[in-house]
Amino acid sequence: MSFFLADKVAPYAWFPEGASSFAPQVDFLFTVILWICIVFFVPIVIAMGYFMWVYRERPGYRGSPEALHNTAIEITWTVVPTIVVVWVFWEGAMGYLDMARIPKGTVDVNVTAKKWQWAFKYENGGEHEVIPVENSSVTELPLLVLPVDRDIKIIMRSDDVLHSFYIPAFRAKRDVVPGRYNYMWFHTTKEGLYDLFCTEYCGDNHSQMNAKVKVVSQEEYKKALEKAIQEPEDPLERGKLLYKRQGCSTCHNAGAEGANGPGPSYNGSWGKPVQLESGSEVAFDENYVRESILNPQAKARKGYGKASPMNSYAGKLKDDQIDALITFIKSLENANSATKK
Amino acid sequence: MTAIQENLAHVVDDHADHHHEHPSWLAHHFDDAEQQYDSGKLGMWLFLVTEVLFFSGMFCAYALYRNRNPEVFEFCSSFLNEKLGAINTGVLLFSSLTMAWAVRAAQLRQHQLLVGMLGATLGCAAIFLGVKAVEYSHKWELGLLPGKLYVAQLDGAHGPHKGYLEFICTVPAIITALCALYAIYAFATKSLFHQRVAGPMLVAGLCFFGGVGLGQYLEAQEEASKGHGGHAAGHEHHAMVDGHVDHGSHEHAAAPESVHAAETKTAAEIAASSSASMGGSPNVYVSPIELKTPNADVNQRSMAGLFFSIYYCMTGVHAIHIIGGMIVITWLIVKAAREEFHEQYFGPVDNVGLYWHLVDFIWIYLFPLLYLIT
Amino acid sequence: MAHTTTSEHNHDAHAGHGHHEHGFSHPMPIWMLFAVFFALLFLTGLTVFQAQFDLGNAEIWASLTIATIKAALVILFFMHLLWDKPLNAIVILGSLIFVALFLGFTLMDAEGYRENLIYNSTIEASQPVDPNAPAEGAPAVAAP
Amino acid sequence: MSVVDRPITAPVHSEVDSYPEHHFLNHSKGFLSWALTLDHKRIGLMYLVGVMSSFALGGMFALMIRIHLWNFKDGWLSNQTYNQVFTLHGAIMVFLFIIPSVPAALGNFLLPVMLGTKDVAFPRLNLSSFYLWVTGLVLFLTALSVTGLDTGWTFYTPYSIETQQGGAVLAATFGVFVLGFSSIFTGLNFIVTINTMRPPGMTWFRMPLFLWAIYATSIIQVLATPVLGITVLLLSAERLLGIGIFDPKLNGDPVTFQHFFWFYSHPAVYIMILPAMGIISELMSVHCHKGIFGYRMIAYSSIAIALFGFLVWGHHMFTSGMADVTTIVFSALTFTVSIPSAIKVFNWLGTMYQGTVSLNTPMLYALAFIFLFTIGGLTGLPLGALSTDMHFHDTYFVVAHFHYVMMGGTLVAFLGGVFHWWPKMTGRMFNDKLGIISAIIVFVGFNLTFLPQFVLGSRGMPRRYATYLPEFQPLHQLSTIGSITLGSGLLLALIVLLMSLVNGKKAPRNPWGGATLEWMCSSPPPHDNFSSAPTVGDPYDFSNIEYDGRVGGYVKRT
Repeated sequence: MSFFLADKVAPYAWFPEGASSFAPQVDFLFTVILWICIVFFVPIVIAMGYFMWVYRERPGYRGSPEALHNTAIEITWTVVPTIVVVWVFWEGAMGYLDMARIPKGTVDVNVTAKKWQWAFKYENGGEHEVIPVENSSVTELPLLVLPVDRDIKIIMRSDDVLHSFYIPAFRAKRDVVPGRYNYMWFHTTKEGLYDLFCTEYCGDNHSQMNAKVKVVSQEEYKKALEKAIQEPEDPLERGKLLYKRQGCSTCHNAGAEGANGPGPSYNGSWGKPVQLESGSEVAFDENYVRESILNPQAKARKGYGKASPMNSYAGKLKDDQIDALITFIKSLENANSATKK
Repeated sequence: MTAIQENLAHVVDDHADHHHEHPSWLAHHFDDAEQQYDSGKLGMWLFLVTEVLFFSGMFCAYALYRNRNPEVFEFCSSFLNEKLGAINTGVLLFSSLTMAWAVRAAQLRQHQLLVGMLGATLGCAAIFLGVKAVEYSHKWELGLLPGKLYVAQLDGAHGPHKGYLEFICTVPAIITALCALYAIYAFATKSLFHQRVAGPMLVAGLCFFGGVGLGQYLEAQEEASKGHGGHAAGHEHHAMVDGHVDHGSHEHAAAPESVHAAETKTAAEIAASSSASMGGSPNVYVSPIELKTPNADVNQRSMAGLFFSIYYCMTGVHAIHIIGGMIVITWLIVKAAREEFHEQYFGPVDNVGLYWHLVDFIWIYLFPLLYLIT
Repeated sequence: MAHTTTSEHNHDAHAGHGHHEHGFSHPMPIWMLFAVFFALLFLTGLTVFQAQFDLGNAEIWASLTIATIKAALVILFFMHLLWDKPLNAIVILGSLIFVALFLGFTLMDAEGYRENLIYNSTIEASQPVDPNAPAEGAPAVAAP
Repeated sequence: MSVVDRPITAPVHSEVDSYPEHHFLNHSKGFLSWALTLDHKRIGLMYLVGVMSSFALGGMFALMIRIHLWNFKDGWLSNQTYNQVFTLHGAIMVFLFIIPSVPAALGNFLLPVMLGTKDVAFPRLNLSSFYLWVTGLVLFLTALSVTGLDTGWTFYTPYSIETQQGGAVLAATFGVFVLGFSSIFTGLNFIVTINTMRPPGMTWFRMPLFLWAIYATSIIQVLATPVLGITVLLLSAERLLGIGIFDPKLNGDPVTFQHFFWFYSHPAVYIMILPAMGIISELMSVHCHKGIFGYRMIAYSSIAIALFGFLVWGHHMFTSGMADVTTIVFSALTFTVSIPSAIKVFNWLGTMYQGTVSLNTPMLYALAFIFLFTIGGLTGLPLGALSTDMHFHDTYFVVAHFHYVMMGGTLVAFLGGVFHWWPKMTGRMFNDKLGIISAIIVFVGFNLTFLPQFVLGSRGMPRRYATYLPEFQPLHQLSTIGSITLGSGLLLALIVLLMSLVNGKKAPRNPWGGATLEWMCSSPPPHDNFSSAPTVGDPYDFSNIEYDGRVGGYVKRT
C-alpha cells in the first residue's frame, strides 16, 4: 500500500528539489515513514477524541472499570510496531550503505573547512571562484562547480573546529572533523544551482558559512576546471582574486568588501606605522606583509594578539602570489578605513 | 560517603510520636537497625557504581589512545618508576587489610583496636600520598607534563626546575604541625578521647613524610642504577640535567641518544628516532606534515603529552579519592574514639571500608596499566 | 529483587545466619583477612615479575587477568560481597555491564575510522615552546 | 465508580472536613526552618520554585531566539549574542530545568508519600543535593553574566577548547559537574528508598506507576551521570591545562568527546521523559476514574526504556563519520527503544476506554501530552533511519522533534502533574476554568511554534543559524507567532497557580478521586506524612472511592 501511495503523493512536497541519486531513495523512505506515522497517529487521535467524548464524565453516566488488561491486543500493539520499525531500519541502513560505499572512478574534490569559509580544490589543483549573492546576509559565496551525471567524491578536512558539509538538494551530509579525513560521495543527476550549508555549529558566523553548488554539463565543467587554475596577469587583479580565494576576506576588510571579521582591516594601512603587541612599532610595508602572511604571530598587531588565530600561509602561496597580494593591499593605501565598524 | 553520614543521622526531631523507642543512633524514619544498615549499604554500593562509571571514562580514554599509539605508551611508561608503583600497591593493599579488620573490630566492640586499625589505614594512605608526591615532583622537574605543557627534551635550553617537592609538601607540613599541636594538647589535658584522635592523626602526618623519604630514596637508587646505563628513563633525565640537548642542532642531540638507544629496548630506539626527526629552524613555520603512521615521532607534545595527560588524570583523580577517604576515616576515628560503634551500628565503618576498598580496587588496575607496559 | 524490610522483622529471624549473637553483622575471621592480603601481595609480585618479559599483545591481557583476580579477591572478601545481599552484588556487577557497553561501542567506533586520522606530528618541532609560559588558550597567533 | 451526582466543574464546597490544622507548611516557621529542612516535602517545594524560575529564564531566552529569527538577516541580536542566547537556552533548560523538574521537584514531594514512608532514606543527602543544584545554578548565572557561553549546550570539542569565552566554559562545565552530582544523589536516594523502605504490604507491583518511572529514572541517573561528570572534568582540564585528550591539535580525538557526552546525554533524554510518562500514567487513571490499562506492561516498559536508553547514544553522531558498523548497530538499537514508548501510548488510550473521563486541567494537559508526544515519537522514526537522517541531521527537523518530546512531552506532563498535585502540595484549589484555557492556549501555541519547524528542517534549514535564506522566512514568522502564544499560555498557567494561593478554596483530602497513598493523607500532608501507618492496597482500585459533596472531594467507602 505504502509503495503505491509513495508514487502518488506529490513527490517533493516536503523537500527541496532532489538533484542526486540519493534523493529518490531518501524521499521514498521518508514518504513511506510519513504515511506510517499518519497510519498510527490519526487513529490514535481519533480514538482519543472519541473516548474523550463518549466516556466524558456526566450526570447519569457511569464507566465500567473492567477493561484493564487484554493480552491479545497488547501483543498486537507490540508486534505490529516492531515489524514496522524493523522494515524502516532495514531500508534506512541499506540506503546508508549506498551512501557510505564510495564507488571507483569518481570526480574528486578536496574540501577544507575553516571558520567560516569553505575552500574547494579541484583535481587539477584549481581553486573555487566566488560569486556574488543577493538578498542574503552575505554578499558573496564560494562556488563549487560539479559535472552532471558523475560520481563525486568529497574529501574533507577541517583546519579548526567541527563543521558539517550539507547539500539539501543532494540529501547528503557529513561532518568535517579536525584531525582526520572524512569522505562522502554522491551522484549528480540534475543541472542547477544549489545551496550548501555548514550544519555543525562552529562559532560566530556559523550561519554565514554557506556556499553555492553549481551542477553543469560535462563540457562546461571542463571549462570551469581550466578557468580555476588561471589567475589574472595583472598583479592587482590577481591579488584581489587571491584575497577572496584564500579566505583573507573572511577576517580582513578591504575596500568595501570582506568581513568585519576578527582580523584588522587592510584599508588605509599601507605605509603607516603599526603598533605591535610587544609594544614596538614597525612600518606596514612589503616586508611586514610578507612576514605576516608566512608567520602571522611573529609581529602581531596590538589588540589582535589573542583574537582568532590566523594560520600561516607558508607553503600555500607561491612567491609571486604573495607579491600580488602585496600589490592589492598597497592599492588600498587610501581606502576609507571608516568602513570598518 | 554522604550516604554514610545519613546513616548515623542523630535526628532528634520535635515530632516524637514513635511507637517504640528510637535509640540515638537510629534515624527517626527507619524502623529498625537492620533497615538503616541495609539502606546505608545499598546507598554505598550505588555510590560505588557511580565511581566505577566515573573512572570508566578515563579507562576508555586510556584504551583508545593506547590502542592507537601503543609505542607512545611503551616509551612513556619507561619514565614511571615501577618500584615506587609496586610499593604503593603494597601499601594500599595493607591499608585495605587494616580497613577490613577495622570493620571486624567495630562489629565486636573492640574500640581500642578499631581506633588503631583506622589509624593504620590513615597512615598507609599518607605514605601512599608521600610516595606519589615524589613521583609527581620528579616528573615535573623533567618537564613530563600533561598535554601541551609537555616540555621534556623538546627544548634543550630548558633546564631542570627544582622545588616542586617542597611546594607539594607545604600543606602536609602545616597539617602535620597542627596535628602535633593537637597531640600536645591532648596529652597535656590527659583526655583519652583527644589522645585517641590526635595520635593517629599525628602518625599519619609523619607517615606522609616517611613516604616522601622512601620515595626519594628509591628514586635516587633508580637514577644511580640506570642514569648512565642507557635506560630510556634514566637517559632522559641525564640529558635534561646536563642540558646537552641543543635544539638548534638536532643531529648533535640525536647522536648520543642513539648510542644509548642501541643498548636498550625498543622504547629507547623510538626516543632516538623521535629526536632525530625533530628538525627545522624554530623561527619558520613549517606546515604540518600529515603522517599516516604516528610511529615517527614519539617524544613530543602531541604524542607523549597525551600519555601523561591520561597518567595525571587517572592518578590525580585517584589521589583526590585517597584524600577524600582520609577525611572520612578521620571522622570515623573521632566517632570510634567516642566508642559509638557496636554490632547494631557499624554501618559507617563498613561503608567507608567499601569506599576505601574501591579506591584500592581502582589502583589494582592503574598499576599494571600505567607502570608495567613493556 | 523482592526483598522487603519490615518492622515486624526481628533479630531472632537471623538465627539461621550463623552469627546470631551479632545480629546482622558478620565479622570476618582474622586468618581469612590475612590469607587474602598475602594472596594479593603474591599476585602483585607476580604481575611485576610477568612484566619483565615481553609478551607482545598478550602482555596487556596477562596483567589485566591478574588485576581482575586481585580485584575479585578484594570485592568478595574485603568488601564481603560473598556474604552480602544478592541485590548489592547485582548492583555492582550490573555496573560493569554498562562500563563494557561504554568502552565497547566507543572503542569499536574509534577502531573503525582509525585509517582516516591525520597525525599532527611536527607541530612542536617548528614551534619551540617557552617552558615558563602559562597554560592558557591556544598559542596566540595574530593577524597582521 | 460512582460519580453520578458529581458536577462536571471543579468541586464547589464550603466546608472541608479534613483541612489539617498542622501540616508540613506551618510545622515550623522562619527562613532557616526551610533552608535547613530535612523534610522531603519542603525540599520538593524548594526545587519546584527553583526549576520553575529556571524555566522562566530559559523561556525568556527562547523568546529572544524566536524574535531574533523574525527576519532572515539583521535580527536584533548580533551573531555572537544569538549564539550565546541559544546556548544558554539549551543549557538552562536541560541541566537546570528538565532533568531536575519531575524527579527532584515532584518526585521528592511525592515519592515517600506515595510509598507510605516518613521520608526518603537519606534526608540530609537530599538537602545537600538541593544545595548542589543551587550551586550549579549560581555557576550557570556566572557563566551568563561574566561572559557569555557560546558553545552550544553540548560543549562539542574542539570549539569549546578554542572559544574565547573560556571563563564561561569553565564556569558552565563546573556547573554541569555539580548538577550531575545533585542528580546522582537524588537518584541514589530514591533507589534506596524504594528498595529498603517500602512499608508492609507495599509490594513491587502495588507501587504506583509514577514510582516505577522514578525508579527507572534513578537507575539512569546513577549509571549515566558519572560519565558526564568525568567528561566535563576532562573538558575543564582541557581548557585549564591543555591535556589534549579531545584536542585534535594535540592528536586527541574530538569525536571521542561526543561518545563520552552522549553516553550520558542520550540516557538523560530518558531521565527527562520517563518521569513524565509516570505522571501521565497517574493522571490518566485518576481522571478517567479507572484502573490503568496494562499495569505490568507500563511498569516493565519503563525499565526497558531505561536500559535500552543506554544502547542508542550513537544516533546523535550518525553524520560525524562514525565507522559504518557502529552506525548501523546504533541505528538498529535506536529502533528498539521506540517499542516500549509506543506500548505506553496505547495503554493510556486503553485506560480511557470505558472510563469516566473528567475533562479538568490536569487531564487536558495529559491529553495534550499524548498528542504531542506521539508526534514527537513518530518523527523520531525518520531520524533513526539512517538514510533519511543524513538529510535531517542537525536541521530544524531535529529541533522540532526534540521539542515535541522534551517540551510537548516533559514540560506539558510536568504542568499536568503540578496542577494535579497542587492541591496536595499547597492545600489550595486553583481555578479550573482558567486552567483549562491555559492548557488549550499552550497546546495551540506549541503546535504553531514547532509544526512549521518540521517543514523548515526537511527543506534543509540547519539549526543554530542566526541568519537564514529568505525563502524560509514565512515559516519562521509563523513559528515566532506560535512561540508568543505558547509563552502567554504558560504565563496564564503560572497566574492560575499563584492566584490559587491568594484566593483558592481550601482543598479536600482527595479532590480528584485518586487511590494512591498521597490522597489518603491530608492536604497539605502533615509533617511526617501519615499520622498512622497507611493501609496499602491496589493503587488503581477505584471501586470504593466516591464523590462526597459535603467535603467537596472524594472519600473512600468503607
